Amino acid sequence: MKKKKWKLIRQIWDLIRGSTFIKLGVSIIIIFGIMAVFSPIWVNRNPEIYDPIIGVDPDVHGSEGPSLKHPLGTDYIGKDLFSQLLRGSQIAFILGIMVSVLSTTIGTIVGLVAGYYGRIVDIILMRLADIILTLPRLPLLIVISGIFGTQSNWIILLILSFTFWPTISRVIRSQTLSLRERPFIESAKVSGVGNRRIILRHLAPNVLPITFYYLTVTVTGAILVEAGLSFLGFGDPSNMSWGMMLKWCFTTGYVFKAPYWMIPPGLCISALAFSFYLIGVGLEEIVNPRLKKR
Amino acid sequence: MDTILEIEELEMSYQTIKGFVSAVDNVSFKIMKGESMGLVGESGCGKTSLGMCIMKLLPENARIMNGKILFDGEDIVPKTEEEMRKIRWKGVSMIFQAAMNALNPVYRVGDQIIEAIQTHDNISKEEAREKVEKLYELVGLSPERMKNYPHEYSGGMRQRAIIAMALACDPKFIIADEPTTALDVIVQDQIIDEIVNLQKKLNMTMMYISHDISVIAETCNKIGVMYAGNIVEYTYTSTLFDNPLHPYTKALMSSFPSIEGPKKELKPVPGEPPNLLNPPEGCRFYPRCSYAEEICKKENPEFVEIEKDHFLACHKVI
Amino acid sequence: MEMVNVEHLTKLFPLRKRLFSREKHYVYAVDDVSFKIEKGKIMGLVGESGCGKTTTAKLLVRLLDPTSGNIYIKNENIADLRGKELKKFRKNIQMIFQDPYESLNPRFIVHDTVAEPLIAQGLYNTEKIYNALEVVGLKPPEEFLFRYSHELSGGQRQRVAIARALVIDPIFVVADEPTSMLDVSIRADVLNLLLALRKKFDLTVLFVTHDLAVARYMCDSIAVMYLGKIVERGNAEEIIKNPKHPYTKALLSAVPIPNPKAKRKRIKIGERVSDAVNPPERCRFYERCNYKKDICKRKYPKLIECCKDHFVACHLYG
Amino acid sequence: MSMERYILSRVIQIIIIFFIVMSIIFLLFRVIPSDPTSFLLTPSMTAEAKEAIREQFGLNEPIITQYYLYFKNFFHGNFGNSFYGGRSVMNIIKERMLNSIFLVTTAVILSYIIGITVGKAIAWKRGSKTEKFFVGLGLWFYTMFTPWLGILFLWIFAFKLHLFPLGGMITSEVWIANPSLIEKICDLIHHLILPLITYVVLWFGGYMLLMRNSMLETLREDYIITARAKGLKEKDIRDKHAARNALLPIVTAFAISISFSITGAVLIETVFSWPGIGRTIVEATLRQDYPLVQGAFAIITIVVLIANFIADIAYAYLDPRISY
Repeated sequence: MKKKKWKLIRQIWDLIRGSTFIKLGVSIIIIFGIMAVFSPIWVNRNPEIYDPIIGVDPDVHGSEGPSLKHPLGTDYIGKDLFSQLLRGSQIAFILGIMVSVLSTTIGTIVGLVAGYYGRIVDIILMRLADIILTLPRLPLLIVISGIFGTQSNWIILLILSFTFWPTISRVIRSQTLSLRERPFIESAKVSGVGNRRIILRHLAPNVLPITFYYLTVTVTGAILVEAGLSFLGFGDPSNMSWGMMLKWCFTTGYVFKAPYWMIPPGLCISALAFSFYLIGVGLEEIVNPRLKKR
Repeated sequence: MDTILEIEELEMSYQTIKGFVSAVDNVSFKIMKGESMGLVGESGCGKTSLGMCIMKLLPENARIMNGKILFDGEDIVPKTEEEMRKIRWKGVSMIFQAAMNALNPVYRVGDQIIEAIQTHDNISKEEAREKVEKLYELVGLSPERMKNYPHEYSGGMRQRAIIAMALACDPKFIIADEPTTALDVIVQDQIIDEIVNLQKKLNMTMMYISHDISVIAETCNKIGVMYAGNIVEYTYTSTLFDNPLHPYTKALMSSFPSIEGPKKELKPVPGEPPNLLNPPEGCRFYPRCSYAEEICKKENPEFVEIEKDHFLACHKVI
Repeated sequence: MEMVNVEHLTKLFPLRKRLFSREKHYVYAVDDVSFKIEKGKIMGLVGESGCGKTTTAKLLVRLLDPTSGNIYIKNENIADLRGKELKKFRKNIQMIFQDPYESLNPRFIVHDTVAEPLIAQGLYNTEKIYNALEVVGLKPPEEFLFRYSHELSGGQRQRVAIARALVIDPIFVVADEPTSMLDVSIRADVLNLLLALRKKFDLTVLFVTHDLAVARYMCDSIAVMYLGKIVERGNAEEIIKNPKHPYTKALLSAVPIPNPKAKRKRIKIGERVSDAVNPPERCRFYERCNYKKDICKRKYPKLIECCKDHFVACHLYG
Repeated sequence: MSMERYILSRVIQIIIIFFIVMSIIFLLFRVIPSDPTSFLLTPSMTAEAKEAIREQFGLNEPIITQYYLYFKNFFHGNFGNSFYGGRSVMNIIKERMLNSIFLVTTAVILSYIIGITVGKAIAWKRGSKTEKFFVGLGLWFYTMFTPWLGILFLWIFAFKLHLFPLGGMITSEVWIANPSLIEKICDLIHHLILPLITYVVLWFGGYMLLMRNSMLETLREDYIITARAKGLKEKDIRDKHAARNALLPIVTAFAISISFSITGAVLIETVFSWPGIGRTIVEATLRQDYPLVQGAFAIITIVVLIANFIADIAYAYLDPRISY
């Protein structure tokens, strides 16, 4: 059995090596990972100046360009932009991955259950998914965060996951529907295998590649939507995400005067979203044999 | 009699991640005008690849490595795609498997046949339509059906339409690739009957590809037996059934149950067909052959005419 | 001793309800079917696609719930078993599926596949797995235990599927076209294996197939199905040599014969038009029959014994 | 089932979804806020005005009556008045919606056409350098942060190069001067170009990749082999046989993309100060102008539902196989 485990790790390694998309995606993610880890080190040298929320450099008045002390310059009240950028990578990672894990898990379970049991369970779950899918996502998020009044990253996380699971569950369900008709499932039933075991041992492993695909693609969606919300002013004010950096740059009138402030957050959002999507596309090319060369 | 198709030492390979798969290897044979040749073999033996070589409709990763395909005296291997385009359907056409989704689901069946005619013959749409109507009657379909979509046809009707399409440009040579495989017994029989009758009526030259030797026995006057990319025996149907010489041909015949005659025990061929990624040295059949000798292991037997019009590739018999 | 006794088995599938329509439409997939199989015998269930033979097979292993009727296996009626009782009974009946590429979970190794029925019944035992693999000719078992199904050849996969079916010592096995996806040379091997296993374990088998020649080779008795009904049933040799029902005759006449000299007489009948949706009271074969009489339109003929152990449902007899 | 029946059944489904969504909106606004009346009443109103509103929306009545009045008011197009400026919500929405539809429709159609054309072409050239380049480019733009690209374009083309205005939909000085129709149109287009380009650049990639994938799947179909065997010209095989079939899933994707387009519209309208419905909903929410938020959200949802419906019908029309 130990041999089997090594085989799996080898397979994953071959997968990464074999696809340019995945290689590039993983490299970018590693860079941002380093940024996220480096964040507390940079801040803790002198939190009074470098803390992205409460730190202010008393020597600086208004936004200033890059210097040795502030590699990316400062914002309009003298906060260090580099610390904000580092903290932003933490938020993007945590939020993106948590939303992705939560919504993919819900989506996969709902899809499996709806597809396998069918009938009334299927109808209820899928109609619910349909309704959520029909709702325009960003306006819905805006309205909800507006009504809740106080925004926190936890609420944003929940709302994002709530709008992301239906897409996944619909795909998993249709996959389950076709798997359910496959003879190996019938074969298991004839042998007296119970429903739970069929779902866990037969269906789940066979939809896993799709789940993995959505796991990465959803991170992209979550990062972009969170950034959008923050940019519009519905982010968690107790923290500094990339979207919020861009928002402050845009609303304080520095947007055209301070490219050192405007360019990095947008670039980071786009690059991190891009990298996760690249992995998804790489996976899709491998998983979906119909996209391969004939 | 004129030769329509002559294949000389044809070799075709697919490039895969794991290496070259030689799907067709050292194949040579001739088909005369008016003849119908049956190509029989198991799945993966290269019979469909051979058919696709003749139309030069090969996937990107396939390459003709060697040999000649003389169609009407001209070698088509070096021809460009544009030159081939003119030979296709006008020179060689194909009867596909109906279940293969060979008809485009979003166009009316009649229009798909008219499209083929208009590509090659410079005639008006009306004339083409009249021609298709005649073809429909010829294959036993009501011309009114032309305006239906493929999904509105039954399996048998779809196959008839595909036959009509293959005849649309009066081709010199028709390849039928497992045309009845997906059909039910009774419909299959009717289609076979239709093909045999058309072949006689129009004096078609045809190559009929099938895995079922009994279907070939009823439709073709010559049979080529294919195994692992090689044609191992090629002769007249009656000769082959009276006097099969290659051990594989013999084995193939005795592994089919029949509804005729007394109930006989089947004698299966031991083992499984070889993996064409690394086929066995020497004769490709030797690991499963009960007559195998030392030489079979080392040398691939040549494909020679051992009596008039009877070709064979086997060390033991020669 | 009767091992299997099926009485008036019926399965209706409701058609998707139309909006604003109160009428209910049903497909009569299996309609009042009765037969018996003696212990240790093989019965063939023959018919074209869509005739209800696979539905019957699935009903017998309770993959589907019958609409009405009884299924006695060893004198126990399993038609209404539910939950735990059904699960317990499942170790007595097993099924071999058509396509070995599909009936094995691609993510399971051979060990997991074969062990699954044992685990489900709480009888896990390594020795049994080794034995089952050996019995189907996968020797030595250690060499196969840790392979995934894509690492096996077609014949090996079907052997694994058979091993899985036999590992819990069932008394009744339903084989649904177990060789139709296999190549000719391997098919004979698997057929012979099934015959040998039947002898060894004294198995009772329902053998579903569309191929009359295979049915003749394998079975002691044959039942012919058409649109949900058994139209003829009797000793295998008798059905093949002396068919009574016009449909059986047509079916037999459509089987190609691997002998170019044997000119068979085709019986021409039309292509199937009606499905078994709300079938009328008349004979299902009426539209296609060459011998139809007035009474055939009014009444479905009963299955009667026309000669010893030979039953036919046709107004021409009796 | 006939086409009419299919349409009818879809209409019924959409009406049901509509009522469910409207009820959700109702619940969101009346149940979650601590003071349910807050969403219609502002402290600055006169006592009489407050009383009139209480009467109209039944704020003193039980929740069921409020629910009934909510729908009644909705079908009369009465969403109440905006807290800011006191204009009728319906009028604001009408005006802003038109502006949004003008921008989004042009943008979606353009990116659709470009995306499909390029996707078709690169799928045909599978494995070439061109294909790889476009796939990379499409992916990069597809995952780009919308406001950022908008800001970059504004910075370069408007701020630095002075080619386009810095935002808005019209130059008010020009319009006050009572210009000719052509001048008006030119001014409008001048304002439209930058948000339009931003939109198209961001969204053609998605359609392109979809079309490419769909084409690659279609190219494996057997009827493509038939078409080649028939000796058809490459262009005919690509356009008539492959692209026609590959388009089918794209039509379905269109319905889903409507929701995404609105997301894009909200962000782009904010960056370019385009007076559309997206920007309206953002500003109204920030100001807690509840009547306007509720009305705008309801209208957006209805538009999405209608777009879904149209996509469904288009699909049924394009695919003869569909059994309704």
